[in-house]
Amino acid sequence: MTRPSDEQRRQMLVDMVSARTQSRRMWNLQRQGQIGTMAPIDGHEAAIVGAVHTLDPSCDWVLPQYREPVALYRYGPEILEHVMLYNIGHPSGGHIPAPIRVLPHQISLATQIPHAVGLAWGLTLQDDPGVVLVFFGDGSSSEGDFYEAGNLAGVLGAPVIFLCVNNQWAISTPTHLQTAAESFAAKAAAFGFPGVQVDGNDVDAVFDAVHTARERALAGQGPTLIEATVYRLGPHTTADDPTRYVPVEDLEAARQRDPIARLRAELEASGLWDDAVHADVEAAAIADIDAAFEKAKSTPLEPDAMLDHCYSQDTQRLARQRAGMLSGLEDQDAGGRIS
Amino acid sequence: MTRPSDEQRRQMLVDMVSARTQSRRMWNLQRQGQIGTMAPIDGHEAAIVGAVHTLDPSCDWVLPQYREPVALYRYGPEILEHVMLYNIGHPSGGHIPAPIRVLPHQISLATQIPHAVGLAWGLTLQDDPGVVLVFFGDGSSSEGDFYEAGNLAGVLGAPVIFLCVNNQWAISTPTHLQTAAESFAAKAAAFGFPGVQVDGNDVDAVFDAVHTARERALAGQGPTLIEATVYRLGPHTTADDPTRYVPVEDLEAARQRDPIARLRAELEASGLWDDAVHADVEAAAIADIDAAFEKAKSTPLEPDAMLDHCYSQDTQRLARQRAGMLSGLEDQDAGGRIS
Amino acid sequence: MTELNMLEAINECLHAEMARDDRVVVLGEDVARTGGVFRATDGLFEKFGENRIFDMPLAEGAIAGASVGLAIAGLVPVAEMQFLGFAYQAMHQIAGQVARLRYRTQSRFDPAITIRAPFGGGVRTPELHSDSLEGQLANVAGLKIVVPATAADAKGLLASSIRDPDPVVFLEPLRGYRGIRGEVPDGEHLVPLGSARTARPGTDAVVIAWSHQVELACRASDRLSEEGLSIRVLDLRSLVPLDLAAIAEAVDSCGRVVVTEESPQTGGFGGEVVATVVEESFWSLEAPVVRVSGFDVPYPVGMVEDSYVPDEDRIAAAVRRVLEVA
Amino acid sequence: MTELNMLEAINECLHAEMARDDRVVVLGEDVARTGGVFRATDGLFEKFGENRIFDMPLAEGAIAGASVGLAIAGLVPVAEMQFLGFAYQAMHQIAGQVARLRYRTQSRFDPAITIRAPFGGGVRTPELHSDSLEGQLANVAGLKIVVPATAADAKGLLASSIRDPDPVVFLEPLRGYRGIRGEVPDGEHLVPLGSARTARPGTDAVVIAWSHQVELACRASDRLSEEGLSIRVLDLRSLVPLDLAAIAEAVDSCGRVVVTEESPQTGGFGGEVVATVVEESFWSLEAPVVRVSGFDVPYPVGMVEDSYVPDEDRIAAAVRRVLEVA
Ligand SMILES: Cc1ncc(C[n+]2csc(CCOP(=O)(O)OP(=O)(O)O)c2C)c(N)n1
Ligand SMILES: Cc1ncc(C[n+]2csc(CCOP(=O)(O)OP(=O)(O)O)c2C)c(N)n1
Ligand SMILES: [Mg+2]
Ligand SMILES: [Mg+2]
Repeated sequence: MTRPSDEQRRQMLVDMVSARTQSRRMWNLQRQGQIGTMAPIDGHEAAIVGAVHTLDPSCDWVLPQYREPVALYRYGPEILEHVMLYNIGHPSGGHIPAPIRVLPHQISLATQIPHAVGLAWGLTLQDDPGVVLVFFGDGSSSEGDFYEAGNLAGVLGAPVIFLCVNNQWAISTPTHLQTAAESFAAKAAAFGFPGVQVDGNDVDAVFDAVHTARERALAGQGPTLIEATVYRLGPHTTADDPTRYVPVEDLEAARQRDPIARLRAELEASGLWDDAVHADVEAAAIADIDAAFEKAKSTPLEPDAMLDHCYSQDTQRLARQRAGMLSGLEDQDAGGRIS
Repeated sequence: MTRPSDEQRRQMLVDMVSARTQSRRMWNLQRQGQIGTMAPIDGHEAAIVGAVHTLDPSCDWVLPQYREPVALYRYGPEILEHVMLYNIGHPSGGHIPAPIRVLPHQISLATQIPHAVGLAWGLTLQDDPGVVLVFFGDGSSSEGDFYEAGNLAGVLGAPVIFLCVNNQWAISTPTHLQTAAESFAAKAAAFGFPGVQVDGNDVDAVFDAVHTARERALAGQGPTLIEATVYRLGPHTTADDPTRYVPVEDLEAARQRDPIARLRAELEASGLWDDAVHADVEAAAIADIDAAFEKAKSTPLEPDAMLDHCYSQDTQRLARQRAGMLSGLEDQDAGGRIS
Repeated sequence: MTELNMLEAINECLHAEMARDDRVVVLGEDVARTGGVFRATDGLFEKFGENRIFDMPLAEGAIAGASVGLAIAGLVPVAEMQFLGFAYQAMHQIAGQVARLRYRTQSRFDPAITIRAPFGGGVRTPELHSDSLEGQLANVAGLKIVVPATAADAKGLLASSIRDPDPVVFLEPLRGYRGIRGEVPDGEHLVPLGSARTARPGTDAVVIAWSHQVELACRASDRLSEEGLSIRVLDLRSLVPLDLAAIAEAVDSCGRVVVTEESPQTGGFGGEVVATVVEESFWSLEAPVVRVSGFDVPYPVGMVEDSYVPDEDRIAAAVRRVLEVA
Repeated sequence: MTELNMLEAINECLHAEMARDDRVVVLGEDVARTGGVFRATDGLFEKFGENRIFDMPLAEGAIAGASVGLAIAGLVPVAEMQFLGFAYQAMHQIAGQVARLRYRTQSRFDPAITIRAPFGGGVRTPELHSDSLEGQLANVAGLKIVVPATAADAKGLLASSIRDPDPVVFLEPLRGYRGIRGEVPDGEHLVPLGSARTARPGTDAVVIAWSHQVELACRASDRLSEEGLSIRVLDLRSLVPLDLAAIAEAVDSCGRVVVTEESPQTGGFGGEVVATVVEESFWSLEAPVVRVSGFDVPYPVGMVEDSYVPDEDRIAAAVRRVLEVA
């Protein structure tokens, strides 16, 4: 078992607390009508942060689903700016600048998994030393894309780590309606590479599992599927009402296994954390996200921005549409030579 | 182990020999330009016939890929007529008449697998006692449809038998480029039901495995994935040139395990078969397929047949297209009120 | 008559159809226990139980594919795609299988399958939730494409779709779920597929629209009527079957035509409508037909989506434009 | 110049592009060891080896999806769909991901992906092998749709497609693989995307076509010229980008227009062409535009397919029809 160092554990708790704090701040902003629908991170922190802390941001890639970006601080504070731009609905929200090896989050579930395999394969073909970590949920594992990608990765022996964050729910659908497999990790048997299940509330266990998977990948031994078992402590998104379907007992029990409380207690016991540190981390996290929000809001938006970046060069028709849009409403749909 | 009776084994050999004979006859017809592309059955006979002989045609369904139909004699001689109609390119080729519980073969690989699950589920919902047997190849198992369907079947506990005929090739692609899984049977771990591998050249082993799977399904114990391991002894189809990619040694070795030769030797040893019987079966098979071919050729074809059966009733536009077609070439595209 | 929004009308219809015919089964992601992410299927699980409505694993291909099997078994599946953009995950089953079951089996089996899906912009959803794919689906022979614009039609067209022996893709405008309300006939209410509706009478020009754009076209018409213009609005109601006669009649009477839709312009169903207008009524045209549409880029993010989706200003401007032509 | 058929032209182009740029990688079902089911990729495996060309597991979604990842890694994937009808299996990746990688990431990544696929009728293939889906794909903003009609264009447009930083769906007519031959420039040959070609000059009417229909339109034009008629044939070459100026010029000069395609009529790209003609050149039209197309049913089986695909007789008849209009 590879254990993170004390300093790594402290930094992981910082990232976990920051992520939850920022996610809650976003919840409030959404409730105030300042940003769009968002998906709270509560319960996922150790699974994400523990995984990402095994990576080398200079060469390893992260492909998130949609809960992860706020917990990728290790990859650069710019990611938070992207998160806020995205959440206010600004087109630049998709632009995580190079050289940050993180893709924008994915809405079309599981489609990022074949991307991860192609990317990992592409790295190998070019002797780039990185590995690819791809996140997806228990629900997303039912999509054909997951299986097609897992199977392809097995054939290629590509350096990719499949991290299934099993939070017990896909919106309202519980895992027993999602699959009859013994576990999500067990699905790796279909691909011919190892599948391991870890307690996703235990950041050390996650760290160890992903670390091992990364070593395997770097050694040319191919992919690993990891299932990190957690519990979704909040609603699916700001648009969801989990009281319709989440049993209160289950939720209460899960709260007892809160990944942040657990790591915090351990670090406090070893004198690495205390209330003051906690408060400082929270305050810094709020300051960061508020700054990112302000920056996002003041990011310029050209009137025809929505027409950019569809093609490397406007088609003739798109150029006309752009001209119409810039000329004001009246002429917008007068394309062609109609009169 | 459930062994088929002597009479069953004899009948199975009849079906196997007939299927191969008819497949070869079709090969010749294709070479003479009388029918379209066809996919020879050579090497698949025991896997198909052994499986189908466990079924009760009055309640169990068969969903073939494309090599199977000629070996489904047990479900009725009409199937051969369908095969020939299909192969001469007649629209009625798709119409296997009720109450035969066989669907037309499938071209879009693996798409029949979710159909099988839906059908099996539908039977259960209506207290219909049948099970569904669905065939697909090693190649088709890489499609998302296979996995999505397997996973769904596991959740539903639907009475379906997934029969993967692993003939070592998907056109030119060998199984080691198709998956790194230990076997195709091993993929069942992803779905939470049993996966078993059988020697698909051993008709008794196939019979036993499918029989057991059927008993499980009938007892409400859900699906089974069976991998029947065979070798494709012929080209992929009449359009293929396997000398470009099939190693001759492998093919020679596989010919030694020919499923028909094997069963024939056993039955001959027990006095249930001899050269005369064999010749009779072959002659009858030829007579049957030639009759089916003649019948197919003389099946009427209305000039506007291609427009039938798209909708239960023609749309306005389709009705016009039909009128145009029936009125002769000149007016065919003059839909609307153009002049 | 009861005043309902579209969501309530759809929900009421699903209740009634499941009660009327016990072959009707509902399947989709999150449709049962929580009643759908928009509550379109609310109450069905409680009323009809777990043998009639199913929370499916998260796989659109399997939802559509299993529906084919259920139809072969003689059931009448009503499948939900949680958002139309995720029908792409199922296109091989919808376009390749659902649409062709009748054709392939030469009518041995009725593909009596209805696929419901919300779509359309204006409510700040993430990527692929708002995309208008009806033009792509309309090119798939074998499918019927139904696009209600009012609460009453949502009820009456959905009932007809479920009862239709052919596969129907039934598209529900996200913005109409709560934003469109109206009087809905109580009890059985059937609107036949393939008959367009005059949403506003008028003689100077006609705006041809479907789904939520009908509402906006009506607002444009109302506004232009204040300027003394008489602008007809033709609500297609279904794209397949297309009501050729209604299109011809409207174009013949008005002579000037605007077609409006949310999809990108290139390859959208608007082009089909223009071609139909030309085929049916070329000699009645007093001006070129103008298309109003989304732009040739993917449906964009929240801050800019309102300028992507045609609104009443753009529709009114286009109408003025066709009227200006001498 | 060398006389080649389309297949040879495509194969030659792939060899040249892989030699020119070692970021170009080829992936698909059966493309490497056996050189493709039509031999379009013949010899590439022998020449460039297993780090440049890949026999993929049988999963179109993964072929398209992995291409996105390869593009992110900086490679230039040329993916093959064995037949266009099986692109439905990959539609969530092609329409939802490949087409949007640039848009979603605001050009951080170039989706320099080419997806080749054979399509089109006339060669007695099984279901879904012949289907014309170009109209559906053209509605997907972000994709370019390229449809060569000659051997020289197959080479020149494929080279441009591979080098284009945007994703291109490159459609190869099955009937043209061996049936279309012609002089092909040796060495580097680039035809820009978005410029139509006059396949036959003419002034009495214009037939607008793409892919294999261009060949048939030319035959119809040749035949009609024997009757003293001068029928232009405009080969679009790419549907996206669409050469609006060339369409306008042709319609303005000829005044009478036929559009021909293989897809079912409803929702096919022909409707888009008609709408474009109306937008660009309404006042030049001397007769309604006539569409020639497949019928509104799935591509049918072998015995009847010849009457499904428009042939020179039907095209000629449609031309006569538009000429008859006073
Ligand atoms: C292809 C696709 N289908 C459906 C949806 C709608 N949807 C959004 S989130 C979600 C549930 C995802 O569950 P899971 O993968 O377990 O992730 P979690 O939200 O639990 O983290 C669904 C069905 C979607 N975004 N994409
Ligand atoms: C979805 C889809 N993709 C590709 C093809 C083209 N194709 C036809 S058969 C075949 C190989 C099938 O291999 P397998 O499933 O092992 O069956 P086998 O032919 O070996 O019996 C391929 C790629 C197809 N028909 N459908
Ligand atoms: Mg989940
Ligand atoms: Mg095989």
